[in-house]
Amino acid sequence: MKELKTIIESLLFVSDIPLSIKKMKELLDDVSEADVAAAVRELVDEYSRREGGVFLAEVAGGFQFRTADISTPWILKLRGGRPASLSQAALETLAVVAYRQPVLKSDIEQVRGVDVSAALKGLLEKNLVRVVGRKDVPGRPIMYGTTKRFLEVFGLKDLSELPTLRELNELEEEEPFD
Amino acid sequence: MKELKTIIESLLFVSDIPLSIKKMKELLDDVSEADVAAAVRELVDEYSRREGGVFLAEVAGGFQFRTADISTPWILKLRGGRPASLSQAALETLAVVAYRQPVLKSDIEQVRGVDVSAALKGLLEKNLVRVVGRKDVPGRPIMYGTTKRFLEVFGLKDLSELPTLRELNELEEEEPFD
Amino acid sequence: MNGAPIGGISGVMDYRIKLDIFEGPLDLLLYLIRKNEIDIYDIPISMITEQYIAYLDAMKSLNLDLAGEYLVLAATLLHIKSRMLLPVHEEEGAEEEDPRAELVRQLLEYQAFKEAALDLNNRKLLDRDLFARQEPVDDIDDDGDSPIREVGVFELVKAFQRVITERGGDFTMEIDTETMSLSQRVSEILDLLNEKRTLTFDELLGREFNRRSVVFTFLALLELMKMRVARAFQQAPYETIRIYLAVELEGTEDHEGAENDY
Repeated sequence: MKELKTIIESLLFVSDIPLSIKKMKELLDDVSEADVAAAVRELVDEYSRREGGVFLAEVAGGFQFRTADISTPWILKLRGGRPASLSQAALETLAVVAYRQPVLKSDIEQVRGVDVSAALKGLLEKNLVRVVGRKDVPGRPIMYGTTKRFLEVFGLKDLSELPTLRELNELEEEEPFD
Repeated sequence: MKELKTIIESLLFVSDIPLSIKKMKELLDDVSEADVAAAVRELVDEYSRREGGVFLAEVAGGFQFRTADISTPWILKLRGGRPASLSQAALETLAVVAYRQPVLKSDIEQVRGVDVSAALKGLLEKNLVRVVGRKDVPGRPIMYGTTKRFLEVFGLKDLSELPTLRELNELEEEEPFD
Repeated sequence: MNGAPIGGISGVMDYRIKLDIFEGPLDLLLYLIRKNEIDIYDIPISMITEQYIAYLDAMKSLNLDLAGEYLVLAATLLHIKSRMLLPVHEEEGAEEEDPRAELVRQLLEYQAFKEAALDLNNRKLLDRDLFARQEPVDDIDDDGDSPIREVGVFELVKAFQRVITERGGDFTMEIDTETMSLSQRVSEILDLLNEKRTLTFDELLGREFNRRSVVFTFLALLELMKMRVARAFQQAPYETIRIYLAVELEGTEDHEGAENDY
C-alpha cells in the first residue's frame, strides 16, 4: 500500500483543486474507495504529526495540501513580488512603441485600431515606456519611447538588437526548398 | 530554526517556479543565506529519505518540489493531457543551442545539415530558446541561447551540468587528419 | 498504379519507413555507415555514395519532397569520390589532406550532437516524467511595481507582427536593424536634450568617433528635425551647430490620460 499512498500524495500535490476520495478512486485502477480513504488518512496524520510547512486539509468534499498559518505573511510577500505577465494589449502596445519610437499615442492607436490609454498608462507605470519629447505641431503632442528598464527586461543591449519582422518571417518559412 | 524550515517549506510549496536561496533570503528578514541553505538542505534530505510522492529537486539555480516517477501515469490521467514531448528535430536543434550558445541559426544549420527554421521557432515558442543578442559581424545576425525554463524542464542546476560532448573531444585529441 | 513486383514495393516501402526517421542528409549517411559497419575514419566512398543515391532515388520514386540538402550532400559525395580517384603525388604534396576529412569532421560533430539530443531526451522532463505545481490562476496584473514575468523579444516581435497583419497592408514599412539603430540614436539624443536643453553637434557625437556613429547621429538629428521635435541653429556657415528641443518637456500638464512622473 506504500505505492498507493505515494501516488495519492503526488496527485494531491499537483492538483489545483481539492480531490475527493471518489475522484481519486476513479483515477486509480482496481482500488477500493476504502483503500484510498485509508491512504489519505495516513497522509493526513503523517503531515499533521510532522508539523511542517505543509499539511493536508479536508475541504469542499475533498482533500488539498495547504500551507501552515505561520508562513502566511511570507507567502503573501512572495505572491506580491510574483512577476506579473504583460497582458496582450500591453504587449502589443509595447511592441508598437518599441519598433516605432519615438511615437505619438495617436500613431499607436492608428496601428492598433483601438484606444490605448489604459495600456499606455500601465506601461508608463511599469517603467517600460516613457515620455521622450513633444512635437512642435498644434497640440504639442507627447511622444513615447522605451526605457532602459525595457532593455533590461527583454535582455537587450540596445534597440538595434530587437529582431526585425523579416527575421521573424524567416523563421516561419517551413519548407525553403520546394 | 524549526520555524525557518517550516516557512521555507511553505514557500517552496506555493511557488510555481524554482526558488533560489538568494530569493528566499530576500523574502525572509534577518536570516543569512547560510541559514536558508541549511534549512533547504534539511528539507531535501528529509523528502529524499521519506521516499514519498514528492521530493525537492535542485533545478535552474533554485529548488522546486516535484512528483515521484511512479506517479506519472496517474498525473497524466488527472491532467487529461498528453505528456509534453519534443520532436527529434527540436531536440537536436536544442542540443546545438545548449552546447554552442550564443549561436547563430546558420551555425545550427551547419551542424545539422538541414534548415532549422521551424524547429527553432517551435523552441522559441516553448520558451526553451531565446534571442540573446546580435553578433558583431556584417548583417548582425541574431544569436540564440537557452532559457531558465530550459534548465527547469530538463532538470539541470545550470548549464555546466550538461555532459560534455564525447566524440568532439575524441576528435580533437586524436587528430586523425591534419 | 502499374503492377510492380511485390518485392519491389516492399523494398521501396522499406526505404520509405527509413526516410521518415532521418533528420537530414547527415543522419541518413550516419545510418548507412552504421548499417554497413564501416569505420567512420575510413569511409569507402564509392559504396556509400551508391547506397546514398539509391535512397534518394527511392524517395523520388515515391514522389516524396526531396529537400535540397539531400542533393547537396549527394553532390559532395560525388565530388569526394572523383577526388579519391585522382592519383596521389607523393613527392610534391605529401601533406595533402584526405578528401574525406571535412565530411568526417562534419559527421562526427553531428553524431556528437545527436547523442547529446538523446541524453537530453533521456533526462526526466518536467510535464512528461515528473510534475511541479502549476501556476496559480489568479493573475495579478497591473500593479505598478511588481516585477515582470520573463518574456522574450521573440514574443515582442510576434506581437508587433500580429498588430501589423491585423491592420492590413498599410503599415508594412520595413523595419530592419538599421531602422532600429536609428531609433536607438534618436532616443539617446532625446535623453541628452532633455537633460542639457541644448547641445552642439560635436557634443552629440561624444567621444565615439567612427563613421557609423557619425552617420547615425546625423540621420537621427534629421529625423528629429523632420518630426519637429528638435531644431538646429547655426550662426554662420561653418560655425557650431546648436541643437534645441523644439518644445520643452517641462510644464506639460496634458498627459493624454497617462499620468506619470516625467
